[in-house]
Amino acid sequence: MNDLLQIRVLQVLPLGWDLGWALILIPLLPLAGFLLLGLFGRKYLQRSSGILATLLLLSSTVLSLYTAYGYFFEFGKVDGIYQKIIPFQFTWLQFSPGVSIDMGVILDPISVMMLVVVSFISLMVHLYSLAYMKGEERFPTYFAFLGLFTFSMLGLVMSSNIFQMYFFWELVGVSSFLLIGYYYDRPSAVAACKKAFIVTRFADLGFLIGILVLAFYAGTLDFNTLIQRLTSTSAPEFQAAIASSFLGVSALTWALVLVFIGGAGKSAMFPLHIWLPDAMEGPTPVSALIHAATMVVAGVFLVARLFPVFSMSPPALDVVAYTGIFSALFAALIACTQTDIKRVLAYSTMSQIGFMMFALGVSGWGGENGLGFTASMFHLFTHAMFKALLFLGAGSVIHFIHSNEMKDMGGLRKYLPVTHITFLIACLAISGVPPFAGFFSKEEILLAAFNHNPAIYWTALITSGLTAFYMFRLYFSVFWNKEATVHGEHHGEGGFAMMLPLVLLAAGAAFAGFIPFGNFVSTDGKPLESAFHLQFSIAPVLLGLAGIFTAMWLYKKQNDRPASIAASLSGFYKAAYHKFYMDELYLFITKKILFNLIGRPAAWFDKNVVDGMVIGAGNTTQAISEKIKQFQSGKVQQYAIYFLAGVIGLAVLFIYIWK
Amino acid sequence: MNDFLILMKSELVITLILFVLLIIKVGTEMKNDRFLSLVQFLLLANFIAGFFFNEAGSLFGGLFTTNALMTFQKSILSLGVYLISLLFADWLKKSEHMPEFFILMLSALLGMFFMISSGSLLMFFLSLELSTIPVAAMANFDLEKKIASEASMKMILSSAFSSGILLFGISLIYGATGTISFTEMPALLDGSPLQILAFVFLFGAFAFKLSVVPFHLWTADVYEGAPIAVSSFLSVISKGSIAFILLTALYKVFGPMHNVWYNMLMILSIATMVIGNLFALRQQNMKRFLAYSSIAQVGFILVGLSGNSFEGISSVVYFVLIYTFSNLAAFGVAGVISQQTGKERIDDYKGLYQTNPFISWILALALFSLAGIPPTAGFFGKLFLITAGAAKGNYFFITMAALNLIVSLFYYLRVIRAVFMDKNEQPIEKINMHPSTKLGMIICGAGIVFVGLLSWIYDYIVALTV
Amino acid sequence: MNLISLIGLPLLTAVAILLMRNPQQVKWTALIGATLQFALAFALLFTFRNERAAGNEAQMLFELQYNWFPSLHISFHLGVDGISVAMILLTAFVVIAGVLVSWNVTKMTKEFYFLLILLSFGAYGFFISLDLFILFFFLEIAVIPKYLLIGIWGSGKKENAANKLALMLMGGSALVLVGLLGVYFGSPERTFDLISLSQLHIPITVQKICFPLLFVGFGVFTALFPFHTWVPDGHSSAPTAGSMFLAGISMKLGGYGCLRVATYMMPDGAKEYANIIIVLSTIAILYGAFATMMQKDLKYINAYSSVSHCGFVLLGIGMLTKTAMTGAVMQMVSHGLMTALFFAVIGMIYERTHTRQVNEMGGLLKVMPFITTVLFIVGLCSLGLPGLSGFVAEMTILMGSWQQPDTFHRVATIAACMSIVVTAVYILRAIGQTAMGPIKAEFSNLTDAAWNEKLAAVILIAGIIAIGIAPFWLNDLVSPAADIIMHKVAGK
Amino acid sequence: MMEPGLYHLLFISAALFFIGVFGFFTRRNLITMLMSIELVLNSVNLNFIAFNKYLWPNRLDGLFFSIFVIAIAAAEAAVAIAIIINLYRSHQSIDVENAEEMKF
Repeated sequence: MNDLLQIRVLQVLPLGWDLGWALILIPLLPLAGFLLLGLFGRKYLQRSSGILATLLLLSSTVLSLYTAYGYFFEFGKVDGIYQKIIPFQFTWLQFSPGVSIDMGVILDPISVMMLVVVSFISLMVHLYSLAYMKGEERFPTYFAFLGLFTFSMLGLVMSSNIFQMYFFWELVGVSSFLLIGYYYDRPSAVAACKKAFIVTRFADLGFLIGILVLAFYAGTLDFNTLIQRLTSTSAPEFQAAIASSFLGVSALTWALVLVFIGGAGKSAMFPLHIWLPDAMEGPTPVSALIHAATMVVAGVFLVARLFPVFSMSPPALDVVAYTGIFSALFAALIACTQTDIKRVLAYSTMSQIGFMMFALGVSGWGGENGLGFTASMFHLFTHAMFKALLFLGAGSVIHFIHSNEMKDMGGLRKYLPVTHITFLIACLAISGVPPFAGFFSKEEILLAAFNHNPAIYWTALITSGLTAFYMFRLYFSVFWNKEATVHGEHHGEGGFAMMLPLVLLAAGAAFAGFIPFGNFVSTDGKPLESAFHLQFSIAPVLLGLAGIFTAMWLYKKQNDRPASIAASLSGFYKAAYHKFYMDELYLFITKKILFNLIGRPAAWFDKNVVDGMVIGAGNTTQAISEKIKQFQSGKVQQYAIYFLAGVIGLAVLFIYIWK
Repeated sequence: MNDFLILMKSELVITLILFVLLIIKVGTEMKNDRFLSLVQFLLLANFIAGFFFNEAGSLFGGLFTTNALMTFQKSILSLGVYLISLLFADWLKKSEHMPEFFILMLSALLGMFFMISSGSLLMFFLSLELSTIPVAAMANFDLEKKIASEASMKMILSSAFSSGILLFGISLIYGATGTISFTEMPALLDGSPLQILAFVFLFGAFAFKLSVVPFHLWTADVYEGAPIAVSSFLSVISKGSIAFILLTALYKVFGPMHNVWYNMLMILSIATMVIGNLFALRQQNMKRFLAYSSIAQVGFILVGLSGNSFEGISSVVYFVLIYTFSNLAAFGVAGVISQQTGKERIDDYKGLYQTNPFISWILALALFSLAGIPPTAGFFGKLFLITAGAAKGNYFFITMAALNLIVSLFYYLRVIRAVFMDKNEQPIEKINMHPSTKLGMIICGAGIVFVGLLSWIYDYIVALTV
Repeated sequence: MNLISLIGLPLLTAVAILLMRNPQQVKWTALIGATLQFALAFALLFTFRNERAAGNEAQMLFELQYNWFPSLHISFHLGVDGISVAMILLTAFVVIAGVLVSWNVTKMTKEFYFLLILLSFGAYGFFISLDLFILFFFLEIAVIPKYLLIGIWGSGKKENAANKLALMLMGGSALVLVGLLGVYFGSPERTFDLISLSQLHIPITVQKICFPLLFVGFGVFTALFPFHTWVPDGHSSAPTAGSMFLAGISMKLGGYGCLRVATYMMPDGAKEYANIIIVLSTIAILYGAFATMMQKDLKYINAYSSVSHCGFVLLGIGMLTKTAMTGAVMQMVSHGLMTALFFAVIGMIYERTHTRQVNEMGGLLKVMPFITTVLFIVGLCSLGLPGLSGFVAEMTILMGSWQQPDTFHRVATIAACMSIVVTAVYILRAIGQTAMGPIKAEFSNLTDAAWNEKLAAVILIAGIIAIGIAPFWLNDLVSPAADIIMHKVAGK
Repeated sequence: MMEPGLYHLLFISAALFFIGVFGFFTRRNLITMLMSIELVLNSVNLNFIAFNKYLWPNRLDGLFFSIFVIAIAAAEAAVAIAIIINLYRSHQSIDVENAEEMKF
């Protein structure tokens, strides 16, 4: 039925870079893996499934690197500006003239950058999982789900149409749901995956309504057109979106805030972050891939994608900024108190994403103002590296010790040398110690904040100090602290398959910072010279080091200082330890309000009132028929009386009353 | 002389059969089942003969008139009688007075024929009595049963009373108009109070025969007490004949007063449907149940009658045809069962399907048809009646009718449920029927299925009416 | 393509079934019949598409008209447009799946399959008839088989459920009847023909009376609040195939009627009452969803969620925009497939665990991976996962609803959106408690799906995914027809 | 002595009618009820005759009608008596109140 599906080629790529098929293959290869393993994995591919999936992903990684090279260095730049290129598109679902879901591919700096990140990290995780998940009964299923996730994530970053993005957005959510619930027979895992899905779903509600509003005003769902129409102050669409307001806030702001809610849900911004820590129930590599490197930054990516429109509405940007910075601090505080190593990492992820968010929030449009944008994307890039690395490292620790609890760990540096080194590198990177990757990106963010909003800047500064502290708290208490208590035989670091990703990522974490990121990614596509002001960098670095040394002082050797400190600020500590009681709050809302105050009454009403009416009607009829049976008395004379009464009644009625 | 033979053909045939039966009865010692098959043959012949040599015309100075429609109505009735002779074969074979039964039934039928084609109130009155009195005797056919005699007593007394009322009405009309002939009367009707009074009295008698609420009370008792064959005769044949003559009376004779009788019909039909349904809801005895259901059916007939258009006529005739098949099938099943097992309560029917699938399907068809469920003919019958009645755009009336459809469905489903769904330790055992009974049921079933789907039957009736 | 074949085939199958000797023959006859229906439906789809591609712009294709009761202006008038084709496809899918899943019905097999096929006969007839009388005829034909299916082969309080269902549906059709007669006598020209009626202008006074009658009448079939109460009981006590037909086909009769008869014939009435419809359907959507959260019985869960989903259908109709209307039809198809599949799965689970209480199950994923995977898929479809049909339909409806710019419609739309979250909640609860978690000892040696169950599931999933990943074909099929209706509503 | 007019006769017949009806309603003995019916019928006859004589003297419809009424009344009475006799056989009484078995 080719008359249905017309693929429109919008921009023909220059000769030699006709990437059409490559571009389609990048997401489709993982999908193929998913279908293959999902359908036949359990029966035929029990052993080989992992290799197969990894090879598929390897090829799509190669393709995306190829694409990235082509875009950044060959054809992407037209007279000094990186273009938004849409090689092709086809109408997937036509709603009304102009408004349609088009499935297409968009190439611009951020999407290409994300392509690289996603495929690369995913490849690493695949490799790692080969060893980590060995011997699992549902080994093929696991890789199938990974494939599904990678497909959706790649599709998400390449989306050329906001509804297409929503499409993959949901798919990402589901694959995350499936992977968190991978150990489906653990009640905790089941609860976690349900929680993750429902919370993000709730946020997506905002995204959806936001899309509806945007589509209504812009009259299109296509990103480019939408951005054009809503950014040129002269365009009638823009006028309409500004003019019409609800509760004194312009429709445009409403739409953007709603969309941002969606992003906040995925990116675990306060107060929608509660699913992220629980999501650690999933296999550790999954946490590395989904809940550290890629999916959780989808929210950041969404805001970045719509950034031109955001920049037209300062209120919306403020919302982004303040949510971001608050989440960053909030998470950092909690992270200092957690004892489950994965949860610490989870909260640090939340905190780092907070950095990216408020970086976007403080950014402006074009030139130097756009620093925040660049910084945010840069941090996204570096963070992907070192956070994935941290998780994988944590993975091999857990793999080794069979526990998530810090108190079971300590002094592992002898047993896990590679892990130890790479983990250290990652910690340095995230703490923003030069010359590691995190340093550069964080500096830019802080700089942008400094230029824009001092309050945010100072908070960010403190937070980065905290970051250093809790990361090294983790590092020391895992690798130093008390002597390791390793019982029985142990299988070192899980061999090559597990170490190679660590090393590669460590390299990334170490050197990614030297990439002149501004040259590639900026608000307006023009190269942005990210200058270094040494004196500016002093404060954060010092703070970071301070954090590190405090951690060392507290946790390098086993001692009772931490306990005493915790005791000294008991109330606050307790609150932070209990994640400021957010879960309890949610529990209250759902259980008490949603179920007891709405669901139960609804069910009761249906059972007793609505149904009751129907039953009642039946019973009334029966009752009446019981009542009037005297009418038929069996006495022939009464029959005759009724007869005559009827006749006379009719006669009277029609002679006198009803003429 | 010649046209006398042609025009009164149907009546003459019946008379002939009557005499044959009398002679056989008196002169010979014929075995019951030979006699039965003879009668069945004669009735079939009579039914077939009804379709030939039909001419329109009138005799005896308009006392007797006939036309194509009337002959068709008559053949519906003779079809019904034929079916009765088939369906109740078992019961008839057992009773030693079978010839009398047929003689009485046929004389009643003769009366109905005359009534249908009566051209004056005198003729109408005479034939009405002729069609009533023998039935009263028939009702008492099981001489030894107490309730039978009670039933026939109730019937004869109340019908005597009703004919008293009727005659009083006739006399008033005669006084008001000075004529008793249907042809002269319409011109003289002006809806004066006296005429309305007279009409109401007259209509009371019709309503009594048709068992319209509140003139219906004898019905249930008589149906219950009388032998099922007689009940079915009452419920189908005599009701049908009255419906037919009512068409003539209302549309032709009292046409000028139609705004009076339209409202009257509306009130009465709503009352009839409601009361009939409400009483049917809580009946346990199958015969009584069918009695009330047939009362409710009459309510629908009145809906059609109220249309006062050729659709009214054709839909009523059509419905009576369908009703003959459906109701006779239901009565036939009830008859067979009570004949063979003596069980008449609905609860006894539980699990019937397990032992007697054929009977159960016939019963189901009949009840669905009575309830007006497609694709059975009853659906079309009911729908056309309502369509005819809706012509006046009286939404209240139509909605009432439609809602009563649901209530009626409720109790018909009660029987279906008992037959098909309910468990029963000792269900009615396997019944082996007289072949002619089976034939009768098959005819009824075929009628129920095809009379509706084959639209030419309705078109034929329409062609007769206009 | 002769549309008679579409109703002739089921009829022949039914008769053939009656002639069969033993259950085995009966089953195979039914299966063959259903397969032929399936093939026929696709043949119809392709011929229809070719006709359109060939530029045949007639509103109805393959029309035929025979005289039937001409004196009452009734004619046996058949014809299909995109909407009908979509519904016919849906019916074919559900029928074949229903026949397959009820493969091991042992009690009165012959009657069972006879009634199933009779039901499909009624459904096909309803979807292709262009004459109000025969439309009504087929509508009522489809009721009694359901009554018997539930009453005889059902479970639980089946008699009461069957009674309630039959009476409420009959009540609905009684209202429809009154409405039809009102139109018949109220329209300038006495005819039951839908097309000619839609060209005539029915007086506004008549529309004001008849539209609510017709809409509510049909609405009862498609669980219009507050006339939905037959849905939970009926579905939950019906046999598996019965529930599939009930929710998959018969609830769609109502939606189709609301669209084709009520709205198309009486656009002014539709405009008059649109807001009431929207309010009721929005209530149904949310209230159904919330009521579902409280259910423990899988069948009740799906029944109430059907109330919620069918609310979307009515919402799409009430919004009176082309997009929303297209979405409504899509939702009918999608929900039909989805809910049929859901009931099929529930049936499979019930056959093995002998319970439908979610809190009595757990960890079934371990022992019956296929069935639980299907459960996952259908659940995700129900909560509107992209790539499955539910997403497409609901998004289309919401996009269409948002085109109505005033606050009232906005509020309704947002409320409808919210149901998506609630749906996620109850679906995940159900799946989590049945499929996931530690497995109970007594379930640890249950078997996975048999061939017939697998086949049925695969067929339905194929339908769901076909819509989910390539909605454009359905859209191209439906939206022109919806456009015609909307033109009528817009009065152009 | 004056000759009675139409209204006298009508009055008498009406009286007869209601007496008959009253008897039919109140009497318990079936035979008596039958007799009350006869009263009703006779009132009708009186009506016919009177109308015929005073209003439409030139046609004999009324006269004939009353004759037929008498005949029919006889027939009806015959059958009724037979039925009553049979009832007496089964119930050992002809009191209407003893024959109220079927009701509701």
